[in-house]
Amino acid sequence: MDDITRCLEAVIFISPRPVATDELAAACEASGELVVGALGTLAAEYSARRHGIELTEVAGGYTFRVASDCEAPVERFAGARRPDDLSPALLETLAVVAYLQPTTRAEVAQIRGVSSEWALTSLVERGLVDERGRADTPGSPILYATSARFLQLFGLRGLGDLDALESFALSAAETDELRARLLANAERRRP
Amino acid sequence: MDDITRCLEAVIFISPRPVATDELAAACEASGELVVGALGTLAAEYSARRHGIELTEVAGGYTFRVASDCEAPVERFAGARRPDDLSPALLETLAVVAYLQPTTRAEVAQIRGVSSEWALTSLVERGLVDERGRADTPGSPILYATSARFLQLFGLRGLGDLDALESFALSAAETDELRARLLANAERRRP
Amino acid sequence: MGSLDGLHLDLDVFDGPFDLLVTLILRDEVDLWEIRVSRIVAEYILRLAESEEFDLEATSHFIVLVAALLEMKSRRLLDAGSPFVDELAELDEQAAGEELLDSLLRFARFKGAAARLGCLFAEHAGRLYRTAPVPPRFLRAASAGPALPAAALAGALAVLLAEPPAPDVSHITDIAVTLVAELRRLRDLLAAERSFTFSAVAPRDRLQKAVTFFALLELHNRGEVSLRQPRPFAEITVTRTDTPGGADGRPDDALAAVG
Repeated sequence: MDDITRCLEAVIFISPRPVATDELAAACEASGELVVGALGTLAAEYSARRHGIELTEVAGGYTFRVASDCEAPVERFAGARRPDDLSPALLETLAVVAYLQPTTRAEVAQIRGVSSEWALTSLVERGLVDERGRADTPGSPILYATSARFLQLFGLRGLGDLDALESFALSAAETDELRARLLANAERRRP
Repeated sequence: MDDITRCLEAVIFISPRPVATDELAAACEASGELVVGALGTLAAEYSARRHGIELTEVAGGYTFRVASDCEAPVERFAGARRPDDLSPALLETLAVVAYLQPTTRAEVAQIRGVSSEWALTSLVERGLVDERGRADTPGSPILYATSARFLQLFGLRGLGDLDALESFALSAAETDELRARLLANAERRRP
Repeated sequence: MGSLDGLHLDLDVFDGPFDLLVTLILRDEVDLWEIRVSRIVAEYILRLAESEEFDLEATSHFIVLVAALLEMKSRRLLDAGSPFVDELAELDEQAAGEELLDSLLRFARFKGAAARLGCLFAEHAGRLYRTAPVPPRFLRAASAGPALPAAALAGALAVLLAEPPAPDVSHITDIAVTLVAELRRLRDLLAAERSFTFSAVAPRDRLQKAVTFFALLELHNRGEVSLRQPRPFAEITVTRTDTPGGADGRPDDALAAVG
């Protein structure tokens, strides 16, 4: 491998979190273009030579991870470290924060229809959501946004990798069915 | 590379400390002889392909280290890292570890009332907390303690310099009493 | 115990288990007007006092059912001939319905996004990344003396050492007692004064207000008072009706047993 590629490799190896292209360029004293080219070379080297680790782009930067078919021996050695599963309530809250960020506790509660205080606290504790200052509105509520760890655990390069929210909208038929069900309920409740 | 070599690579890559041959053999479910042969293959691959990291044997086992001619960019990168800004959650976790060390992940979670997995991982990543073997209790959980870097960050000569909490100094008996009080409070705080 | 299954009621118009009563009311086979909700509550409280265990689930179920009965009763308090009933019904169906539909549709998108995130998590969260700290020898440039005061650690631990305040449960006991007391209080007021407004006699506290309203409904149901509200959210006027068994202050046997 050439000098710039080896330097990138060393920096990415030593960093405990993904390294952004501009950080790599500064560390290796090279241009961004050169770095992007060398990253391609590095990824190709690892995959062509069938290494047990692979270069991946996640959470705004580049990092190495264990190849999926080599996970079993690593888990035997280090113990399984998979983070706890997320309950539906946590996933819902996380989805609202991810798409509306930065957002407030009140906004999350309004969309979910229930107080989401516990869910938000729990997401902050798990390092998936961060507090990002306060909103410039009455009461100065705390603003919440997703973290780099969120991107990494969900395999996203950045927020741009999230599917468009509109793609999850109910179809016309489903909307009609929901409307019909609501009307039927209202009918039944009429005194 | 063949399967056993890739598995060795993955295990050595993920471990923060050198890995002994017998640990590698256990993780890869292979004989010691096979492991020794594969280690030779792995070292040859890294040196022949001029990688920025190299396989090295140090006291206690095998580990990857940065190639000497790639140290300059790594130092530039590490030096540019932002200073240790600790969120309230991280500071709280660090305080529990500092005063009760050695302690387990379960104990920290119990005292704080929230899963502290990410906080502990993040502190280990920042070099403020180290793993210190395993507890002699069921499940042999990992023990955590503060590092030399922790002392440096807070300007302490040793753990004896930690501020006494109310009447607590850090004698073993008093640490036990502190632990009991923290656990009792956590119990009361639970809804 | 405290279970609903065994709550047997012996009311003027109904003799049997509570669950059956609710079913009959929902089928319009028993007229809700004829049911004294306070009596049902009193029976249940008696039963709770007798049993040794407290079954939270059964009690929650009971409260939900009683709340539903109360809601139905309060709806019927609205004069059927009032033009506002139509207005309310229209509001329910059109505006409120559409509003509800809108928020459900908006929420459905986030629910879909959450399901997708769940899939991504299942696929990616288990991947193994290296998280070993940067070796100290590379941090020479970064370590420039203490950055944080040690007192910050003691401060962080002090929060966990502070004894949490005992939970306030006063409101739970208040309700059980106040319903009985409130009926007595209202009867005393009615004996002294033939007519008064709801706001004149209701306490300030929201919970207490609800209990007062509940007690008034019960008095209305027993025929002791007539209630008049010219339009929704307007002042309610309470007037004593001079029927036998109404204004004579006869204590309700069931409630007297509790109180």
